[in-house]
Amino acid sequence: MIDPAWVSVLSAILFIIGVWGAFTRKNAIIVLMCLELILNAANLQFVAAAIQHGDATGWVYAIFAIAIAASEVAIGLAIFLAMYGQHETISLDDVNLLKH
Amino acid sequence: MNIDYLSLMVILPILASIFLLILTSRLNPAARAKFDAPVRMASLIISLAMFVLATLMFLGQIGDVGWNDIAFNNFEFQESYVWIEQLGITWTVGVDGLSFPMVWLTTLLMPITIIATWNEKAGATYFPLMLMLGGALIGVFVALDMFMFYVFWELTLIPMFFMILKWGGKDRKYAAQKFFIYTFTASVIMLLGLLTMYFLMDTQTFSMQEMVVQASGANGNGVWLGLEVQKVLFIMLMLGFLVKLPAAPFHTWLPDAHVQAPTGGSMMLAGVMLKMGAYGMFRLPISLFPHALEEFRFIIMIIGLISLVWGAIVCLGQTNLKKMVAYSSVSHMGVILLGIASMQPLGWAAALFMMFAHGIISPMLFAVCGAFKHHYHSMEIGAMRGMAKHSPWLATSMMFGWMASLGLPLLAGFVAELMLMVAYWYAYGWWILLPGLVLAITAAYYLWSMQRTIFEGGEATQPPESLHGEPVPDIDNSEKIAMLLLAAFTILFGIMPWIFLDMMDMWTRSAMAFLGVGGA
Amino acid sequence: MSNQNELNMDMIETLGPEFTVFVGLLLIMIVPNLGNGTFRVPGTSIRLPWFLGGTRYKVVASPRLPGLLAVLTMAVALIQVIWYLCDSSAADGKVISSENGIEIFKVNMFSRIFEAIFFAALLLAAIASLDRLPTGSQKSDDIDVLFNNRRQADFYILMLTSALGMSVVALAQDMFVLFVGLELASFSTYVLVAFHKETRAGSEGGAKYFIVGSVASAVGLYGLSMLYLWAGSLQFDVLAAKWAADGATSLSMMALGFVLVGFAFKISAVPFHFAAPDAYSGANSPVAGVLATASKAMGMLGLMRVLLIITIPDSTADGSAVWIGLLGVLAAVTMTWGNIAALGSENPKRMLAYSSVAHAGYMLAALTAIGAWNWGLVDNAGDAMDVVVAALLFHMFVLVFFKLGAFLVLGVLEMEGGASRLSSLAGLGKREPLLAVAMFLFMISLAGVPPMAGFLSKLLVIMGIVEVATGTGSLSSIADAHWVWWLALLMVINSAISMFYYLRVGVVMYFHEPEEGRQGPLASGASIRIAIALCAIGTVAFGLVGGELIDMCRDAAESLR
Amino acid sequence: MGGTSETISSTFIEYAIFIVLLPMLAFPIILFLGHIFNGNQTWVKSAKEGGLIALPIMVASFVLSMLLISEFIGKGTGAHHIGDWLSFGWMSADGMTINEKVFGVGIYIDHVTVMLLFVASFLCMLINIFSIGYMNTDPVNDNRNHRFYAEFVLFCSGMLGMVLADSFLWLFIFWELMGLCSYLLIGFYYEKPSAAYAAKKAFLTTRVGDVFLVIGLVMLWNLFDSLDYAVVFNEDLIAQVDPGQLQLALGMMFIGAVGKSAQFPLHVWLPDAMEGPTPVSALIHAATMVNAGLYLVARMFPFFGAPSMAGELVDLAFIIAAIGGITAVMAAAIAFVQDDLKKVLAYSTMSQLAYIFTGLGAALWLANTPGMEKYAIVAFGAALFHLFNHAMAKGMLFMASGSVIHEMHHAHHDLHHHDDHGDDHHDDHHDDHFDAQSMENMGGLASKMPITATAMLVGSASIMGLPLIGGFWSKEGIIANAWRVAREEPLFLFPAFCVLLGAAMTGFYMSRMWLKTFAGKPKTEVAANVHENTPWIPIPLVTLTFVSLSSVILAGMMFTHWSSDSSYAFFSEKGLIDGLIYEFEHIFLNSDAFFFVLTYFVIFIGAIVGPGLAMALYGGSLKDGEKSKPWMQPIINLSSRVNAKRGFDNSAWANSGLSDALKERLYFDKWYDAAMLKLVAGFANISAAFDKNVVDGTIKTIESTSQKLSTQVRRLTTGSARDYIMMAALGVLVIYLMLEVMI
Repeated sequence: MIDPAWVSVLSAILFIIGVWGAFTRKNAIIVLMCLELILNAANLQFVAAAIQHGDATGWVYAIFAIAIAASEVAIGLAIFLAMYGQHETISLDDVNLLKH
Repeated sequence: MNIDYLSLMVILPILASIFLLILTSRLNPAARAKFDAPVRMASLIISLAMFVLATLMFLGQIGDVGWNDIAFNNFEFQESYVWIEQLGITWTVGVDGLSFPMVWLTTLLMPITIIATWNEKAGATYFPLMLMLGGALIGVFVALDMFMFYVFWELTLIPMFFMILKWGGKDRKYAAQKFFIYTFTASVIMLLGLLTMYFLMDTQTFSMQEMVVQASGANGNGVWLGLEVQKVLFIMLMLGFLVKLPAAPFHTWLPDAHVQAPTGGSMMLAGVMLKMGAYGMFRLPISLFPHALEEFRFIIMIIGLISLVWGAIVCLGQTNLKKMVAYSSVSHMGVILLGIASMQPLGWAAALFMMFAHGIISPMLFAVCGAFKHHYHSMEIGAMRGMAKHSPWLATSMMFGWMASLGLPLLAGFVAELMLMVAYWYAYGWWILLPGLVLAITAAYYLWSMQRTIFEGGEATQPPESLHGEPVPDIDNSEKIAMLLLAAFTILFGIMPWIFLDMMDMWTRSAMAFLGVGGA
Repeated sequence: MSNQNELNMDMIETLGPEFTVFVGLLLIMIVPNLGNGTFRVPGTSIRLPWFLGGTRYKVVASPRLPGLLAVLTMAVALIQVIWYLCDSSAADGKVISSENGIEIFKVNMFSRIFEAIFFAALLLAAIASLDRLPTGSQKSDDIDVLFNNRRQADFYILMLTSALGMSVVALAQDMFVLFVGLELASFSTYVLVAFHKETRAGSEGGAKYFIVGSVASAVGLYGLSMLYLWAGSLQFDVLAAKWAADGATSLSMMALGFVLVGFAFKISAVPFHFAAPDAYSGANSPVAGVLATASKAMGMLGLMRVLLIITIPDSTADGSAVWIGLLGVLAAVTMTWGNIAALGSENPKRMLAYSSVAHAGYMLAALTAIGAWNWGLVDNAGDAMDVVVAALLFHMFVLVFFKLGAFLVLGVLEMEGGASRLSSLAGLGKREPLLAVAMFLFMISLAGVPPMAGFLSKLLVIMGIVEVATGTGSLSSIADAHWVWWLALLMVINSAISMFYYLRVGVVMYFHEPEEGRQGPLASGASIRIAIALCAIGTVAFGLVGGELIDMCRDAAESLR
Repeated sequence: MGGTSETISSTFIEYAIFIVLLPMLAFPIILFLGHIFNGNQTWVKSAKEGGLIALPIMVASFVLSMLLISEFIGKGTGAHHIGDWLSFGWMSADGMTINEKVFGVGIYIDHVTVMLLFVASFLCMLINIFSIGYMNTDPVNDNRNHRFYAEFVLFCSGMLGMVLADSFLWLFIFWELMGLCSYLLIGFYYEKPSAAYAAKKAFLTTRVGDVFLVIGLVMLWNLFDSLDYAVVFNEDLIAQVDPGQLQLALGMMFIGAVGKSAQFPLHVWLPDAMEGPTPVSALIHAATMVNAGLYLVARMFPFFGAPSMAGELVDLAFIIAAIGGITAVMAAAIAFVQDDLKKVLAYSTMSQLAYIFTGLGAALWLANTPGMEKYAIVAFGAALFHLFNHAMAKGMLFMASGSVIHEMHHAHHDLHHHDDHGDDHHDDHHDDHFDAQSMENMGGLASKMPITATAMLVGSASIMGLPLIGGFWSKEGIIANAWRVAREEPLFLFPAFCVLLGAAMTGFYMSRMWLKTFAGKPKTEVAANVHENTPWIPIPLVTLTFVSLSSVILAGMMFTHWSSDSSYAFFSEKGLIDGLIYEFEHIFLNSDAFFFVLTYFVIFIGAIVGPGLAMALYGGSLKDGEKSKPWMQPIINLSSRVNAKRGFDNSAWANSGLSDALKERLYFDKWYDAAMLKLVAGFANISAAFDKNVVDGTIKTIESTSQKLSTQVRRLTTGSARDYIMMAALGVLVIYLMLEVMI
């Protein structure tokens, strides 16, 4: 069995990629995907920690987190769709009517 | 019958003001204009009633108080109610020899100001604001609870802000904000000082009276809260009051506020609001931190001197009549600091009497400025000359006010200046040359301005273009009444200063004895 | 303390407000759809009415119905909360736990007062929105076009879900439950912000708020997972015990740091505040008001739970919380940044957003003071915390009135055609004297001028800080006071700075001439005016007589311990 | 000197306050009535626009004064404490006890008071009469005479109050009140820029002195804890005072006196003050107010006479005498070149006041010098007697000059009216083309204005010190005593020479004035058409002429030994005749050879050299066929003869630089104006700019900087969500770094 610590490392890498992507990528959809990466990093961590602590709650947390992630994506896509409808772009850099 | 007259004097005008304001708020301008006269009359009646009340209190018809026997930290007409129990905040009112003259002065100036600005536009809003201002000012003076004091202290800003903003001159927007922000900044720092002091007390209380008892108990054999702390708190508290006073170099809000404010606003501002600063100094930092006061007396003296001299010199360089008078206020307020720094009962009494005297004289000055502006549409010295010919009333009022302000004997201002000089020489010796110099400079700028307004103006001088060739008017009857009243009181308190001086003197004497400060 | 793990009347009574909101939610979903719809019994031609669909009944077809339902729901919930608050014994300390003993919810004064804040804010926003969402539409690019009959229901459903989410946050005894509640509330607010999806600003504000917010909460979730890794549980008491035992480890610190990011976004602390001004200006005003009050309180709640329950040092220990320095810097930067940014802002909503950032700074300063709670406090270490927490609660409570009130006034202007420029407010003093007075009251209350509620709240906060800083009350010099005293100084100076832009609103309202085409009184909107009036009354009343509320807040603060 | 005065009880001292209060109360009444009835014919005709309200008041004041004087003259001092004005706490130096101190108010009378009281009330009354003739007949004053009379009575109240006050404080209060009235009256013709300027100048210059006076009073208070004469003159108390401090205090007070009495270097206001109506010049700027400074110095006498101060205050005495000496010569020199009748008199006033200062300085020196005390009373008496003589003579001279100006003006107006038949005959009093005050436009008036010319002659003689007339007695006394001191103290040679020189100069310029005005042929058509026909005016002129002429009797009444305490005996023990003999013997046949020579030398230069020179230059006979009164005709004839025989061309001198400098008043005014304009006003403008740009500028900079900062800060909110996330991430990073550092 893999040492749960490695899972944590993996999740950390995922987290970093996710955060990095969140502010380097312009495309809103890709940012959304990065968001998913962060959430999945958390899920991994939960699962790994659950194994480490032998506690089932972690699994429950993970499942809840997946549901949250799903609804997050749904809301996100809806909002981006609305944004696209108005701005005809999903580049986050080009949507800067509101600033300063 | 036990009526809490002081609370009444605070609450009545404020409630009346709110009532009147709401009454007319939904009306359109035309409909509101119909309310101008009734609202004005109502305001006048209320303020006159307050004046009568205060006068009756003074004369002993109400309450039967021996005004000249009130010892330090004893209060008359004291009433206390729980306000915010959870914080130990109470609504406590009371007057003593320090505050009563100011209360009386406020009630005096309210009707006079209303009369002097009888024809102010949008009266339905203006006069209620005046009432609110008066109520808040009285609130400051009668408050014996620190919280209540601060509440009213800030509350005075609001009506004044609106008075400047709505009835002010061209730059009123800037002036109103500056006035508000400047004094607010200082007062929040003062607030922090008050709160810090509150938590350092052995028995935490908001009651000023108990605070003084506590402080003096500790100050008697040692230094309450420790000298270092006392000094910091003293500075924080004084900062709030110095800005309000205003003392140089925190004075620059005043000329702007005065120049832009409407006449009534200026009259109240100069007459009473500035005195809040001096009053606060006596009530809090001086009463609580005598040791710090001893430490800082020289610095206070220097600040006072700078205000005095600088204000006067800058006056000399002004071409705007109202600005000149405003700076002269700065100059006169410096006298108060000198009086405090003299550490003599006489000096303190001089400061208190200066507050009072300037409170009567400066409204007259501003009433004159207001009339000048009102009738000649200009504030520039020299825009209108030969007033003695075409506007003898205004010229006389100006002459009188100016002379009173430059300290002519037998007018109220002289007494304070004389007393100050006596105490000041005793304390600081040859520094007296500087206040002396100011006496001359004060005369110089007043005479200079009179030369260009009252005098000259023969056939050759044309009325200013701003009159558009209309005949030059003298002041209205309402203005005349106000000027006459102010002049009468200036003379009254110049010839019979003891009317209020005795109670001030009693206060300063017992205060110094109580605080254990003073002397060489 | 009674543990409950099954649905019974006691639990319903305990969670009364939540059930009310839940019921209201169901009603809004169902009631507007009631009609003479029938369904055919399969295989027969018998059509039984089942009251859904078909031609809707006239009563339920009213576009106002969802709004009224939401207002009703929120009002009932608020009354319940207040009932509980006044009768503190009724629901205090009741715990809802899972079957294996994990505490999920705990009802006490602390959570109740937050619920009161949430419901009050949402109730006022809902009342204000009643008129703002007219049925039918006239012009294609008018914002009114957005709100058709259908979306009425959506809007209020989202409001109620956010209410539900927020109360879950208030009640949660488990970090994850708290997080779930937070997400529920957040998702609802994302959508509410983006509710103007037919405008460029609305969709943009929504998108940005969503992106930044969800990243923040994702980071928070990741922090939770690390916490879980550290402690093996996300129960507050377990975490607190673990913290007390282990002290700060780099894992726990990092985990808590990430968790705090999630909350810091909610309270819009620098540097997590950037999306806030965009969101506020993109959203319609009542929603923005909710963001600035309820949502912020929710974030604050989370912060308090984490900082004051988990990481506070033992009251017997000598020292201050590990985060005190960090939070102090954050507080100082936040309040100053917010105020400086607001100084020159020409958009009133953005200005209010920045002012909200500044208020976050004040609150953080108060929290910082709690971190110093063992500072020289000989008599009773907990007292200072109670005082400061009570002050914070009071502050957040009264903030609802004047912050939301200010947004609602802008809302009235929005109904006329926009409030995105300061000049939109121009001439309000002439056009609508009462509205202008109310706005002025809100502004000076925000700045902290007596006798407004904002003054009392700020006074309480400063008093709390100073009380902590002065410790036992014997200092040889001011330098001996705890350094949080300087935060108090910074706070008062910042209040003075803030005066500038708050006053400017007053100046614009009373000094400037109205913009072209914006003469005369505004369109009437009775309900929003009622909401504003309520706000104004609250602003003045709590300033003059806030004693009872302070008592409540104190009780609540004590129940946090 | 020395010796305590006998305090006598008095009936009238109870009512003395009314001497002050009556005119003071008349002030608002006249002003008010004048405002109401302005232009009303009854008011103009019957009440003379207030003149006939003021007159009875002044007569009443005079009568009361005389009653009071009759009780005190030659008897002693009196005091009547009316009450406490201010009472206040005063903390002792150790900070332990607070004592009650008071400023009282009351009446104090001694012989200095008596002298001044008589001068003031008498002249106030006479000038009131003169004013009715002078002011009410000039159309330019119509409808504003009530203002004149109101301010006039207020001034009188101030002067009488100052004299009667029982403390230096009230002396100062009334002193300032006079200053105010002086200001108002100089600026009576407010529409004239020159009058406005002069009023301001007068007030400001005296104000400068007053500042020092206040400081001096304050110092004095701190020495004695009181300003009441009764306290500060107490020799026991004086003995406890540090002489250096006292000298400083008195010196400061003396600066105030210098300002009020127009002495160098605060003299510049007096000549300009002639912008006021002539009665004002007569009353305030010649006869009464300018004496206030002298009165103040005279009041200091007890300090100098106190045994404990012996020899300690001589420096101040010298300064007083020296200032007097300088002013005496300087003013006389400037008077040489003035063509304006009133200006000559103004400088003459300065010069004569300076004499009195020198006399007082000598008296104070004598009083303060051990062994010389016995002479102090003579010097003091001479100074006070000169004050009396000068006030009477100068008041008369001014009124006479007013009469001349008035008639000149009328004559000019009549001519003017005839010349251009009404196409432009508005009453412009200040016609640019004709100066009614310039002596260049006069000449030969002796025949046309006999009363005026006589009065002027007697007045001039009195001022010049022609033997037996008016100021002769007192001037001789001053010069003699200055020299008496100079013999002891070489420093005093300076003032002594100055007064000696001044005597000759006085002789010249007074003669010049009279000759240019009254002798010779009319220089203009106007002067040829002058008539003396205005009512009221001659009454005071004649009265005062007799007073001046009777000074020989006063001398016989030992006025020359007038002193502030009861050692003066009215009608000395010897009686009038004996007194006269004593005086004559003392002056003309002094046993001391030095004084014997000195007396005749003074008479020679003052009565022969000076006038002779003037006659040589300005003498001349009247227009053919005209005769003046017999007592003047010889003088005119003599002058004409001297002129014919000894006349010489003085154009070289008249065009010299010194003459120019004198015409420019030795540039004092120029320099002062320049100092005010360039230095003070310049500094004030710079200060105002500094206040605006730097003090207020700081605030504004803070404001604008924070606005700019705000823009910068908000620029960080770029609008891109990516940036927001990045900022947050950066923030987190920074936070962690900080945590690492902190933990």
